[in-house]
Amino acid sequence: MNAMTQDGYVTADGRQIGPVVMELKNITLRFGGVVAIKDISFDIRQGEIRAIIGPNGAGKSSMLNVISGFYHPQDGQVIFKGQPRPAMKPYQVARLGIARTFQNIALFDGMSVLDNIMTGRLNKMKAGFLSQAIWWGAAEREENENRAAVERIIDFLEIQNIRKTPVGRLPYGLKKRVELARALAAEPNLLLLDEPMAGMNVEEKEDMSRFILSVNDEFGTTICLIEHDMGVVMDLSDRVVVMDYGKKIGDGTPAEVRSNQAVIDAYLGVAHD
Amino acid sequence: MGIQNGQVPFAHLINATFGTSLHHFGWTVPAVLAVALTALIMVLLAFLIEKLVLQHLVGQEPIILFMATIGLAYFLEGLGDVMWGADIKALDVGLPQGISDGIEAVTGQWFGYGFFIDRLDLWATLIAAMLVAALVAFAQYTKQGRAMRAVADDHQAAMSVGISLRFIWVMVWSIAGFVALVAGIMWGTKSGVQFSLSLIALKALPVLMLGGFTSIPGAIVGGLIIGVGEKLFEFTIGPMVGGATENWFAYVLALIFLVFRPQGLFGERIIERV
Amino acid sequence: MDQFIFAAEVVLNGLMTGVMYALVALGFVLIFKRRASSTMPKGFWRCSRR
Amino acid sequence: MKLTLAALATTMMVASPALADLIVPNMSYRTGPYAANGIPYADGFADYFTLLNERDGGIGGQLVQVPECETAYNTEKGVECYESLRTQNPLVLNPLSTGITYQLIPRISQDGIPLYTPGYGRTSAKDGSVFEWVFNAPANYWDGASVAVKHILDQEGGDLSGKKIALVYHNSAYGKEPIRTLQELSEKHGFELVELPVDAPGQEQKSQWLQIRREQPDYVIMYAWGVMNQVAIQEAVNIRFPMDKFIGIWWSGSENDVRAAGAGAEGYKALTFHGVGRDYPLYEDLQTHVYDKGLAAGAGDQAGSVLYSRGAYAALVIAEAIAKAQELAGTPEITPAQMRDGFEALDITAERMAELGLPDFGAPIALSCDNHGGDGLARVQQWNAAEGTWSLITDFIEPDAEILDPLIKEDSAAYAAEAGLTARCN
Repeated sequence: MNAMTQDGYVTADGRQIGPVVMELKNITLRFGGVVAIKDISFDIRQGEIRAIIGPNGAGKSSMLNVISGFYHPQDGQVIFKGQPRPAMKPYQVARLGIARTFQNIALFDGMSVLDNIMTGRLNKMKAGFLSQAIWWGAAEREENENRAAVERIIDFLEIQNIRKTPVGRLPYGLKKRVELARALAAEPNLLLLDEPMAGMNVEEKEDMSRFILSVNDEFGTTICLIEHDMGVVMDLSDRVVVMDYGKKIGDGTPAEVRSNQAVIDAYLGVAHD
Repeated sequence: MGIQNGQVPFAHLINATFGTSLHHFGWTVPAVLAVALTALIMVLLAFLIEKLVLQHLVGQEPIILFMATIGLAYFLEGLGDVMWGADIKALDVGLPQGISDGIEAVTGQWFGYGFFIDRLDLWATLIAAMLVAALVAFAQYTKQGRAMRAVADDHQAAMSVGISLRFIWVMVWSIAGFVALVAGIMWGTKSGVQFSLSLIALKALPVLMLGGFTSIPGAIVGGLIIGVGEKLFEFTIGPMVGGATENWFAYVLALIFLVFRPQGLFGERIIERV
Repeated sequence: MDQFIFAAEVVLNGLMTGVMYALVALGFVLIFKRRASSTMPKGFWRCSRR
Repeated sequence: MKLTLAALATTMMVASPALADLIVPNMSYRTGPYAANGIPYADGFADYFTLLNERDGGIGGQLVQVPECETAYNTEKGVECYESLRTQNPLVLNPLSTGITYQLIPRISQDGIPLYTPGYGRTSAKDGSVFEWVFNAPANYWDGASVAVKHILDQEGGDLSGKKIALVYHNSAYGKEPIRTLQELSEKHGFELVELPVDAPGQEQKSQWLQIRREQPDYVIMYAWGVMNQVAIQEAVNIRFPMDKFIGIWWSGSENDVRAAGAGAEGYKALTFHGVGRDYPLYEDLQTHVYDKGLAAGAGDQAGSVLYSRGAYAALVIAEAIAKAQELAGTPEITPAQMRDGFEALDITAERMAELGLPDFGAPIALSCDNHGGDGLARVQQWNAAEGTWSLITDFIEPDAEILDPLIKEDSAAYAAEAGLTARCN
């Protein structure tokens, strides 16, 4: 990594990374007596691909849930675009432009792929209830615009052929892709991916990696992802946070992390597969 | 997950009683205005129920929510009693009642026996059709409808795309309340507005068992099957077994269905997700 | 023949009674329909409201 | 509001310490699906005793306490009520439900507490030689069926041969009561009886009314209760059944039952065993001593209604029985057993009714050891939809004892055999 400044840095492959978008300060999260996250701080910068890794039960998903508002930490601050973020409901966080996917896929099984992705744009639709009710004017134009945007995402993720299929019938790998599509439909500032490649075969993993990279590349979307698979993470991400037992044990470029002794001891040596 | 299981909506039917009774709250207002006012109150009530009761019970055992709803129903019934008294009120929102002369005359000519069709039933059918069409259109083509379907499908995912669960809950309760209001007006026109209206729930249960608890087409088809089935059974077999078979038949039919399709005709397959 | 005509009348009336039942059931369905997945992250509710 | 007042009144009465007071519980239902009927009855019942307490200082100088117990017209709850009321030493119970009555008959017989079930309950309890503790004067369900048929006979000039009468009934112990009587009567008079049961609660009766429309009976007799009444009357209007040929038992003859059908209910008939309206001197006293003092049990809007009158009438008969019991026992502080003796010696004449401020309100009641049901007289009232009032259109009609007496003997003998009782009163 080149020199890190207030305004950002330039990555190894030469992309310019911007200022801090999301900063997590001394986050502590407890469930009853169990400490899931212990005093963790790190930041996410504009345009970068940031990974959180760690063994099972390290608190990665909890961290993502804190960022997306599903959990509220007992201590610490979430600072978004320079402003401390008050405790928010997940839907309020989503409306700030933070979209996410889930480790075990949360799609609307009863709806078609197209409808699923359309839900990602619900917050982009402003037309009032009445004009929608009579399907008229602004509402219709809006519907068409949003539909066009969704079609672009469908093309982008190469899922044209399953547009009308009910999501419940899709294979696992495609479901993951539809979930990504729905998150993208919201045109997020920050995209949170919870183990986007879990349970995929090599080919599917490659596809997904390609999509993540091109999302970042084409839309400039900031991405924070959790991954179990070390190899994938090291190739994809610009910076990596390593967690173990709810604590942060490493933070830096993949190269830095790879050579960090604590990380090797706690994670690489033990859980690498 | 919490709220919905417990919502066996006793309160919902009381809404119906509650709603239609408003018509008689001291003031006299035109029927249309009364209905509109009642719908408004229903939204308010939905909001209050969510805010004051359900919100505090989030994540509780279903049985607790169930008890809460029963308590709520009693409370509303008591409130209704205090505000409007328990006497039976005639409800006249301008729906016609009684035999349809046209149908009687026409069928009389065709078959030599004039059919009896209640005009109220004809109107009810028309209004119900419009209501269902409106509901379907709402669910399919509006932003709120989409959000509603999304919530029904997966809460977590719904929240992640920026849908406020509370808004949807209030909306669903309001819509359910409105449907209950329409049903209440129909039944109320038939028997007068009274607390016995809540007994119709006894009839809704087999319909729901038959059609599936979560399916709108199921409710409609289930209702029709039970309606036709019980009448035909009473007409054909009834005289042989002493009659009054309707409730018995409805439940037996529903139970038979349950054996073969536990989720009901249109219900979603029951999968316990762990 | 008479029986058949009476039965037809009974069926018609049954259909319309069914509509009245369906109306009542419909309200219930709307409420029940929201019973969806319960795959909340563990401890979600406890933590999400303070 | 009403509820609070009633509850308040109850607690006030219960709180007064005089243990020797006469306890006459009011087993009422002011809540639930049948509240619309339970409230006026309970109000009338309570108001009458309040009047006696306020105007006369009770009965024989003893105040009457009327603790109220809510049964919600639910049999289990009624039995629970009984269990809790029993400890308060009640003189007599009036559960206002045939279902509860059937549950209580063995219990009160065991505990020796009189049961008064005017116009409902077990018909054969009229036979005092078997049912020592149960009284059902002035009229019972079989009397009702017989009186209805007699009225029809009058209408038809005394000949019913070839006529068709339909019985629309609540498919319960209550609704089935008149069937046997009507069958006997149909044999005697040569009319055809069509039995049409309606499943409880009776919100849906299309099958039954379609059948009535097909079969075109000359008359319809109805034994219904609660919402079944309103729906039946509405359906009768819908199929344009002539309302003056539609006769309900007294439980199908309150204002509640006809109002919902509006103008269409004009001419509907129902039986009754008491007068209706506020046109009786008694109401002047009620006005001065109860309503004006703010002591009315309910909101005061029920006075004069059919069920209010019936509640008050039940209270009146009980009060007269208490007075008689006091007279016989020679003390105002009577026991339940003495109360039974009071009932059995009850003799309310037409003059006595006039004295009580209710001239021509009810038929004379004279009971004895083996007659616990009186003469069973009832009259017919007809609804005037425009004025919203009932008017009495016949005098008191006597039931057909020739048919009824053997039926009652038969039924009570069966009960006696089953319960291992030997007849008393000999």
